[in-house]
Amino acid sequence: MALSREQIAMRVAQELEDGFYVNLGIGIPTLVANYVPKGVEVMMQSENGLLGMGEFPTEETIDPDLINAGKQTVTAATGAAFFSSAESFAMIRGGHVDLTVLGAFEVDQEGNIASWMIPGKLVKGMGGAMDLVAGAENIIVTMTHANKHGKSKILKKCTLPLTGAQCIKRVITELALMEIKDGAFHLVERAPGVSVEEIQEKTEADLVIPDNVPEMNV
Amino acid sequence: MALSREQIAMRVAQELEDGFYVNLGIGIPTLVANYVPKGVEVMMQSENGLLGMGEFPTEETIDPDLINAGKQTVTAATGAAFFSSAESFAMIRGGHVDLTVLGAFEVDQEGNIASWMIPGKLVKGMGGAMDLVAGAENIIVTMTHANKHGKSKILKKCTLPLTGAQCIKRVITELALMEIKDGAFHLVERAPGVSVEEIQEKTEADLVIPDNVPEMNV
Amino acid sequence: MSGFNKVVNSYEEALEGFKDDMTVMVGGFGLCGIPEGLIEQVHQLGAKGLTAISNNAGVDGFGLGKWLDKRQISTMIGSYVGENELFEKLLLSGEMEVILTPQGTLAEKIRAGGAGIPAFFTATGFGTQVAEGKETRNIDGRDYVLEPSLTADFALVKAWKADTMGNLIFNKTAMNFNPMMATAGKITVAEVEEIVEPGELDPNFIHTPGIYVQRVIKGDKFEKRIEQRTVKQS
Amino acid sequence: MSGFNKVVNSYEEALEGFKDDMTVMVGGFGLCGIPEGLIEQVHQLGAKGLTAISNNAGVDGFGLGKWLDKRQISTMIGSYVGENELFEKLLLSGEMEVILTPQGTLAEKIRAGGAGIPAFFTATGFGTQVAEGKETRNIDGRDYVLEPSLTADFALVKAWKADTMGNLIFNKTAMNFNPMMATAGKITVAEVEEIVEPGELDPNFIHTPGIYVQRVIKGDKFEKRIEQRTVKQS
Repeated sequence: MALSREQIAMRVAQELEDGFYVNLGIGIPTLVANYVPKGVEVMMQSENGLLGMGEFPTEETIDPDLINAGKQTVTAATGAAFFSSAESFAMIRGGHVDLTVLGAFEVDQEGNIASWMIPGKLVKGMGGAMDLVAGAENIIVTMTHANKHGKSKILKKCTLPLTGAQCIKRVITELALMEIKDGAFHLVERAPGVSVEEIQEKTEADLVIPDNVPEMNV
Repeated sequence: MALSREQIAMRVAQELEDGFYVNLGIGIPTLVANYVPKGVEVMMQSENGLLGMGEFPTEETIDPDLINAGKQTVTAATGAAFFSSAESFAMIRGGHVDLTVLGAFEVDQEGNIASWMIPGKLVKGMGGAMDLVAGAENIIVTMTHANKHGKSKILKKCTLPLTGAQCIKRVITELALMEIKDGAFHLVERAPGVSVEEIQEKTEADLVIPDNVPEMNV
Repeated sequence: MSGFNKVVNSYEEALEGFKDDMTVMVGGFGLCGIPEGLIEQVHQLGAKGLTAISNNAGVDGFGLGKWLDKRQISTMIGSYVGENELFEKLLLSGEMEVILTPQGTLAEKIRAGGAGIPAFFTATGFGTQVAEGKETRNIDGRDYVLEPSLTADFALVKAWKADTMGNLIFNKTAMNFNPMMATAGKITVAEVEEIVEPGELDPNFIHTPGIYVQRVIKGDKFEKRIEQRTVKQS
Repeated sequence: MSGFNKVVNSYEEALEGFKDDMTVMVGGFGLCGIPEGLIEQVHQLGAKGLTAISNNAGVDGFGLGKWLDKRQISTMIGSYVGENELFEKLLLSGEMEVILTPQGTLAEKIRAGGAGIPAFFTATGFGTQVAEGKETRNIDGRDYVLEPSLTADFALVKAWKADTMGNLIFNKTAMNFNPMMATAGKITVAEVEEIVEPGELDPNFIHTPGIYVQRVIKGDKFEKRIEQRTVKQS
């Protein structure tokens, strides 16, 4: 069965390692924070100027001067640091963040990602997304495999304006975990009970399927 | 009579305005701090990371973690700030320092300055001098008019490796205050009792001499 | 009065010389750390044709949203439109020129402007619309875009505390774009919550040295509106 | 043990993996704010063929002067030779390659390296030896030099206090090059005077966030030699 949003987050969380500095985008990526494995400590970076994002505040501790990149009120974890936007993106652009998780509208087999604009329809601006995809070595994209009309978002070539070129290597959808290399998606894991055929059918891109595609452990 | 080092510093100090942020180089420029006019407050920037350099410490307050760019132990003035070398030179390069005073081996009528190296003889390194001359709008060079053999250091063209190209506009020597414009030195003031002829004689560069050359008030 | 006393006592004085067609930077991330009173004053002045540089453009009717209401901005340089309907409308209609700039590139362009760096290379935006019309270059096997720096006639920033000499400290994530913008304005005006005497701020922990700041004003009130009020379930 | 505990208990551990021919940044301005124990440890290790990036090279027999004694440096990138006779001798004889770099350009090259900026333009050095062999460009009527960034295998920095997670604060002008270098080392080692628990440093006033720091060691002694002992006549 296709993964829920929470299950996608759980699968991503398995990639967290003790001591990782992590930037989580808005949406499903944010949920990853709820599934940090036991014995693993991570520090969350928020690109508006916070390393060490804590949980949400209480009504008593809420502070308008302390928000995350999604503009939600948050707290600072023990050992946190505040800094300017220039310093924050020096961290990101300089490759100091160990793992970045973000959403996308489309990803293609060259590693291109489109996530910030639908011409004529939706203009939110790219915010920090272009810097995040350009700066991180280790990026996981979480997204739905196809849109609500069943049209694949795992493509040979992105149709929307790009957020970054040739920068994405791993994608987790409700159906599969895939790696991008040598100009194709490679199926690595499938959601429990989801067949390789279903994944193949919903994937417009070239998909390399190994003999054995294990089920995810979520 | 030719100005003493202290008198050169006194003349430079007359250029200080209330509220100026000032960077003073090593040597005569350092002495300028002793002659800040009454009613004028200035803040001294030291490029190793201090805005608001105070006087020398006492034996009791000496602190090895608090030095100036000349590596002398100093104190911090009220309202001072410490910062990194990158921030310090952001101030300098970004043109935020109101006045820079520094020494030179040679200056020429194109506004070039040589102050950091005598090939085969003296290699101290340029330190912050190249940044200072490139960053400041308002620079005063203090130097002797000629070397001890009487050879002019106010030149048509610098002979030593440059510290900066076409950046110097004002020079004060023991004999004269000169401005550089339109490819020539312009005599503005002479030291008390020093004749225009003596200045002319010790100047290799093209020197424009107005009808009236007032004596400095030092 | 000392040449280092930067304190002004009215918003009029704080924005003296502010004119139509100027370029103005405004600090803040969303509504966090914005100079509310200075924004209101520009709104009151009614200056038009502004080039505004700010990560966001407020929300409808608050923050820079007020300038949008009066169509005071002709060109907006920012990274995120967000939930500002009027902004999106002005953008899509072409009524306002919008130069969408990646957030980190925007921050670095402003820092560069203040630091006398006219241009720098960054990988951000290579292969995207952002790189169109810009020089690109492969350096050691990676592709980069050349980005010119930004400066402004006025930089309007919000700080937590200032001393009278213009040394500033910021509070938590209300820092964001404010320190860089402070360095990049010909005239930088800091609206602050508290003004203290020189020497009261620890010189080891000044975020913005006073050399960058021309005017300081104590804000008369800060609404500090929260965009996403999220609290823990207890 | 938490993955964020960066504290090591010996200089051997602090410099594990340090090898011949590596590039190493060393913080400090003159002898102020140098990581004395780490410098000594590299001296003990005897690593050779190093490319050292540091504003100065210590004085004869102290600081990086120790590495010069053992001819451990093959290339020195710095801004000031100063009163170091051996340095000047090795430079003039050509025994050691020396890349003299303007101090502000050096600081910015290191910051750029840490911030993922591969190159930037600066007016500093245009028309001088520093610009030889480098791209130059006129931008808006001024001439600039393109300067590539610097990174290092190891960055050895000196801080005042650290928490166990590697958040650092510096003391007064002992800060100098240390914060930028901390960002530009593949492995950054901070030698500090005091190590505190996470939460003891105010998050609003961290100079170097722990993300940049891989190892922290409490220095066993700091001589803090003074180069120009100047005191006020009373």
